[in-house]
Parts: sequence; structure tokens; C-alpha cells
Amino acid sequence: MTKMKKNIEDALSCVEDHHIVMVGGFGLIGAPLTLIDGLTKKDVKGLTIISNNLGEAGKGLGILLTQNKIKKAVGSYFTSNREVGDYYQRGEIELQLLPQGTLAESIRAGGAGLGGYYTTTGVGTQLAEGKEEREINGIKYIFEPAIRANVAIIRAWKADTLGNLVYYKTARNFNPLMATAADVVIAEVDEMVEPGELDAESIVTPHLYVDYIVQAKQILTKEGVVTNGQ
Amino acid sequence: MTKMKKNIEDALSCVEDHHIVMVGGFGLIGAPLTLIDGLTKKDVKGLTIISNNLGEAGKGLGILLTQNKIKKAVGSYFTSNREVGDYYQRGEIELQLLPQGTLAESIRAGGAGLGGYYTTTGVGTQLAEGKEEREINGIKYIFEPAIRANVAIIRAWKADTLGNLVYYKTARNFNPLMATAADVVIAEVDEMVEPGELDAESIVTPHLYVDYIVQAKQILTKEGVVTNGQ
Amino acid sequence: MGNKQEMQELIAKRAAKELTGPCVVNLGIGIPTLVAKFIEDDHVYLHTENGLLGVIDVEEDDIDPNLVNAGKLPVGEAVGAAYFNSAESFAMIRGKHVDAAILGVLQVDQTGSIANWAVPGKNIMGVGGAMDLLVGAKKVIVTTTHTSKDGKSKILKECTYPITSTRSVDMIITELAVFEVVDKTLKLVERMPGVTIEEVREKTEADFTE
Amino acid sequence: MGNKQEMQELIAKRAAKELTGPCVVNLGIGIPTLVAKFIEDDHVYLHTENGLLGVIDVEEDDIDPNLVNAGKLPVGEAVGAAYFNSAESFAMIRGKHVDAAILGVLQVDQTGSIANWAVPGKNIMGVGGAMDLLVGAKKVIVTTTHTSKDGKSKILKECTYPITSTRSVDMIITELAVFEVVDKTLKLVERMPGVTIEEVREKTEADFTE
Repeated sequence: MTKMKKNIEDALSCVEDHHIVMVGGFGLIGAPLTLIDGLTKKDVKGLTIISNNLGEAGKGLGILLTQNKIKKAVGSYFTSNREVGDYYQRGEIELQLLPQGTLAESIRAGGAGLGGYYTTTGVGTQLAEGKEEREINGIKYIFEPAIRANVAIIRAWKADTLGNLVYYKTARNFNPLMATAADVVIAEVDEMVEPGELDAESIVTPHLYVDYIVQAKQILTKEGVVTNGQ
Repeated sequence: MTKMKKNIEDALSCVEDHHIVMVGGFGLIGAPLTLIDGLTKKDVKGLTIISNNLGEAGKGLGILLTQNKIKKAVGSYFTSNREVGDYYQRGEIELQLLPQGTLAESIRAGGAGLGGYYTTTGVGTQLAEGKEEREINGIKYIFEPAIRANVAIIRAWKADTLGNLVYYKTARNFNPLMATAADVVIAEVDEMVEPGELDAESIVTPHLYVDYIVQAKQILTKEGVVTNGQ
Repeated sequence: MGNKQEMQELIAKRAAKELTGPCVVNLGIGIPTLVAKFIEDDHVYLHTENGLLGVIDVEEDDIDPNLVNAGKLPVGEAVGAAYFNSAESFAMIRGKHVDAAILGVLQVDQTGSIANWAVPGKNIMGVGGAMDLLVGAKKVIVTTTHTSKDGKSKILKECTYPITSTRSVDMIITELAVFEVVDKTLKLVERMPGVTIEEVREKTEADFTE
Repeated sequence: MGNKQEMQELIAKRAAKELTGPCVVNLGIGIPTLVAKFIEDDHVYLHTENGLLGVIDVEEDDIDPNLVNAGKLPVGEAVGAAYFNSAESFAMIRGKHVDAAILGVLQVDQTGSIANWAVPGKNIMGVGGAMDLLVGAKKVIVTTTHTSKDGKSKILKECTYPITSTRSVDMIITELAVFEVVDKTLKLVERMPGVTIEEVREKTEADFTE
């Protein structure tokens, strides 16, 4: 048994119009560039994208933006793609801005079966407007609901055929969280290994979270994004 | 610089009367037996112990119980020590029972600076009595507050001198969570190594959580608890 | 029915048939633990809430005191296993990442509610992971002897002990019969070999359809 | 005051003096990032919120595109470093496990409130980890040029941009002076070499004590 899918298109067949899609990565670092590329080639519309950034101008999720496939984006730092502002000004995209820690924690809560939680982050700021405030033991918190998605596309370093994952340095970021919080989870990885080759104590994402694995073909290098042979 | 303390008594000097103390372990597995032994030798009273179990009869935290040092216990499964029931019947200990997942999650929330969270676990049961119920997206949840402690005593497998920790198999359990949720964290470990010897990708508890490290002298073996050296 | 061990193994064996991989299953203490040895599908992965996905049996010589299941019994580590902390483990459970839980009960009733953590009049001392598994496991299968030691039905019209969850279980497997819970009613779907419908009726307090 | 780089380095150098180990420090984008090269204490450990404790400088030849800081600039991995996911990283921050954060600002006011994430009239597009660091870091040090490009004071009576937190920062370091924030008031504790009190007064809109 293997969760490996040879065909990117096939792996992405679960993504439908108006779906909520989580996309791992901090900018391009740890982003599932191959799967994002697959989405740019797929006929799909009205997506809600949950991701820290919307890529960069013309790169990563930035391409999906210019293809008008994104209805709404939930993230913490859209500033990294200057085109997002233009789309927002023209009313062509809806944005939900969350503090980065709240974005991460809400995704974790979604994966952990929680309804939401109280955080100190953002209390008394513009980003707390409309949010329930509550004092617990003399400290003010705001309520943040859990976040889930229909599909999560993430990037890992190595996977075994069961679906256990480990990550590479700061390319870990949101990926292990998103792996827990979607109905279908697709991981693109640099390297496939056999079960037992990953240390049981060091596996970051146990296989029960992962539905499909694909081979990464788009790689982030010093020189930018490079596409590896088929 | 090292966080290593040679003397158990010295390391435990931060524990004061009426403190809340978190104690790692699932029964005796992964419990900081050396530090617990240190507490049995320390003149301290009125402790609130947060731990999944209160050890076993006459073992681990079970000794602290019979020394009447425990005012209250917060845990999920006191049944593993039959003496707890006797103390409870005589009104000599206060008990707070939480589902195991709620105990773990509340400790994590305490360490993560959250005020509390909404969980489905326990809704509609006796353990939900007196707890706020709230419907979020059509699902019923109850509110659970975060838990913190004055001191956490935990057990790890290896530590480097900076205080980075890794754990051993199912002795991990509550230990990494408690490492995040107390004002002072003391870890007893089987092995000390130099910084750099633990893989940066596999460190479970980064050093910023750990205040002191002591050498484990009481070891759980097939034949029971054995005291090494000294 | 033969001796206690045979009865338990009969139940465990039948429960094992429900497990077809790939799936992740959490086994409770008692009869559920016995289920492991009857699982035939290699792609059934056992989860234990104290922090391991990939539980297997262990030989006496290989016992490691720090490698145990939720019942604190020694277990082994499967190829491809992973360890995690208690919060992550229960995040898996509550977050509906565990496909099935097989649990023992004190009582189960005709709506599929179970009681398996407290007895009225006794100190309420332990709950462990029972409530988490009930709200989180996608499918819950109860394995239990049909009657208690004093011969009374454990499948009741209504639980008299404190319930573990408002969620109904999906299936009840005893040494006499298998029930499915459909829309909070019991349906008898199978009788064990040699068991008559009369015997099931006689020993079951709960209402059920056939 | 010399050129921009000298001014920034002067501020960064002074900020570095505040860091005595052992401590864990998070450095923001801009001048705060420069602080790293002036830290003399070996027991100052740098945390970056994208998932690394143990940030060090990296040589051009050793750049790894997947090893970056929160500003997405290439960094190196210290001996004894650890990686973690974004939720764990912000749990460290919000949970008050990070001893100090050094941050840039758009504005800071005489109560110690800062604004560093949004400008009125422009799209509100990015906040990143700014709000988390403000609520969580045990000590917050602001490093900023004393005035904006058009010569206006950045240390105001009251922030006119959206604030980042209701929490006051602890210290403000500019190319002219160092202020401590005590009970929501500014106290001038130091002037940079050659800076007169008159110059500080002239270029500071906020009220402060000496």
C-alpha cells in the first residue's frame, strides 16, 4: 500500500469550485510549489485560500490570484505580494487578516477538534473589532474560532509510503498544522523512503493525517524556483 | 553555561508550601521519579499536584500522598492508586477529575498563553456540570480554562547543557506539555550531552522552556523502580 | 458458552472482522486489547492515547518498561510507528483522525449511549481517555459480555450509571450477538453460532429490531 | 548624525547592550535585525517566529533557501538550535517564554503604545507576528530613527496610526536618546554622544521626564 500519486492532476481532483484550501509555507519557503502549479493548470474557481501569504507577485499563489481563482484569502501578511492590494482595491478579492500566531493556533484548533480559544493577541486593536472579549483571571482575551479546510496542500521533506512526514529546517512552518486540519491532505515531498527509515521519535506528521503524497518537481533554490525533470 | 544541578535538594528549593506542581508521566512511565523522591524528602505541605495519576500505592506520587503533602490533585485517572480513594473518603484530599485529553490540552493552553478553549469532550456528562456550554457552528462544546503551575518536574531521556530535551518512546506523554506551563521547569534526564549532539529537527522541548536539569537516579526497569549510583 | 477466556476471544475475534485497512484504530482496556491478535489486515494501524501510532505485540524478552499502551501493558513498536505527546495524541482523537475505537462498557442502552467510567455511590476517580474517544473516533464499537457476573443484561433500556458521552456508539458485539445502532435504536444484525433468537431476547433488556 | 547606515548601526549597537544572557530574543525586521551583529554575550539565543531558536548569521556560500528568518532573509543555524512549527513558535511567544523582542515602529507614543503594522488610508494587508510579540515578549525594546524622513517626530503624544497592542513597550532607542517607559510615561535615561537635551526636546513631540 502506498499513498503515492504519480499524477499531480489526479491528486488534485479533490479540489472543487468554492472549496476552502489551506496552503503551507511562509512565503515561498515550505510552500507546495508543485501542487500550487497544479492548481494553476486546473479549471477551478471561487477558492478560499488559507495561507500566511499569497505568494509573491507572479509566483506561487500569486499566479492563482492573477488567474482570478481566489475569492477570499485568510492570512497574516499579504504585503509580500503587492498585487493583492490592487485586487483588493478593485473588490476582486476578500481578505481576512489574522495575527500570525492566531492563524497558526486557529488551524491547530481546527485539527484538534476544538471549537475555538481565547488569546491575548490583538486585544484592544483594530483586528479585535467585532470579536468577543472576555476576562479570565483578570486578563483580557478575545475569542478566535477554529479553522478547517476541505483540502490542505503542504510540503514536506521526506515521506515514507505510509504517509509519515518530516520537514526541512524553516520550511516546516505551517505545514504540520495544516496537515491536521483538512478533510483531504496532499503532501508534496522531496524524497520518498520505506516505512522504518524515518526515526519513530522524530516523525513530525504521523501518517494518519496524510491522504496523498506526490513528488515535488518545483524546488526553491538560491536562484529562485526551479522545475526538476518529470 | 549549564542548567545542570548536581543536587536534587537544591534544584527543588523553588518548591514552596501551597505551590501548584505539575508532574510528568503516565503512571510511573515517564515520571520524574528522582525528583518525586526529592519531594518526599523535602519539608513541604499543601501542594496541588497536576498529574495524570497519583502514582501507585506507595510508589511515585503515592508516597507524597501518604506523607499528607498533597492538598489537591488534578488528573484523569486516580484509580491506578487505590489509596487515593481512602484519602478522598476521609476528606483528606481534594480531587479534580478531567478527561485525559482535556488535561493535556489545558496544560498546553497554559503554556501557550491562551485563556482557555472549547472542547467537545465531556459535553452532556457529569464532568461537564458547572461548565459553560456553547454552540459553535451547530456543535456543542464546553469551556475549559488553561492550567499553569508554579513548578513542573518532568522526565526526559537526553538533555544538552543548554536545556534542549528529547524523550524516550511512550515516556514522552505529558512531559513536553508540562515543560511549557510552569514558572520553573526542572527536568531529570538519563543522559547529558553537549549542544549540537541532539538533532535540531528532532528536539522536542527547545531549551527556552527548561530552567534546571538533574541526573535521573531512579530508573523504571522491568523489575520495578531501581536506584542508580550515589 | 464456554469459559471466560473463550467468550472474550469469541467477542474479540468478531470485532477484529470489522477492521479493514487502511485504518487507524484505538483499542480500550480488556476485551478490546485482545482484538489486536485477531486482526488480519496488515493495514490496520493501532493508536494508543498515551502517545504511539503503530502498536504491536511484544515478546516477553523484548519488553521495555517505557513502552506501554493505555492500559500500561508492555507493547512493541511497529515498522513505521511514530511517538507523540499526550496533547497531540488527543488532538488526533478529538479531531476525528482515528477511524475506530473499540471499547469495553459497564452498560450500554438501546439508544447506543454507554457508561464505562463511573459507578454511582463509588468515588468517581478515573475517566482516562474514554470521553475523548467517544466524541472523536469516527466509529465506536463496543465489545462486552452480554450479561454481568450476576446474570443481568448489560444492554439496557437506559443507562443507570453516568454516561460517557451523548454520542451513540455504532456497534455492540457480545458473545451472543451483534447489534448495529441506527438512528438511536438497536438492530440485531447477527447471532453468534448456536445462539437462538430467544436466548438473545431473554438476555437483553433493551428493545431491538431484527 | 552621519548617513543612514551609521545611524541604524548606532541604534542597533546600543540595543545590543541591553541583551545579557542567558536570554531568548526575537528580532524584528529592519534595524532590529542589525542588532544581531553587535551582541557580545554568547548566551543570547535568537528566536525567529517562522520556527527556529538559534539563529546566527550565514556566509554567502552557505545560504540555504529554506533557512530564513521572519524577514525571509537567509540565516544560519547555531549549535544547539531547534526547529518547530508556527503554532509552537507562537506558543513560545504568547506564553511568555521569549525574554525580549526588539521591534521597529511607525510611531510610538508617550504611554509606550506603538503602531507598527498599518497606515490609515492604505489597505490593511499585513500584521505578521507583531501583535503576538507585543502581548508575549517579557520585554519589548523599540529601535527607531527619532524622526521620519520628513523630519517629524516618531515619538508622539498619541499614536495616530492603528496601535499594535494595548501593552506599553519597555524601552525606546533612537539615534538621539534612550527612553524607558515607566507607568505609561517616558523617562529619558540616556543621550547619545554629542546629543544635547535641547535637540532631544526639539525632535520629540511626546512629553518625557529626565
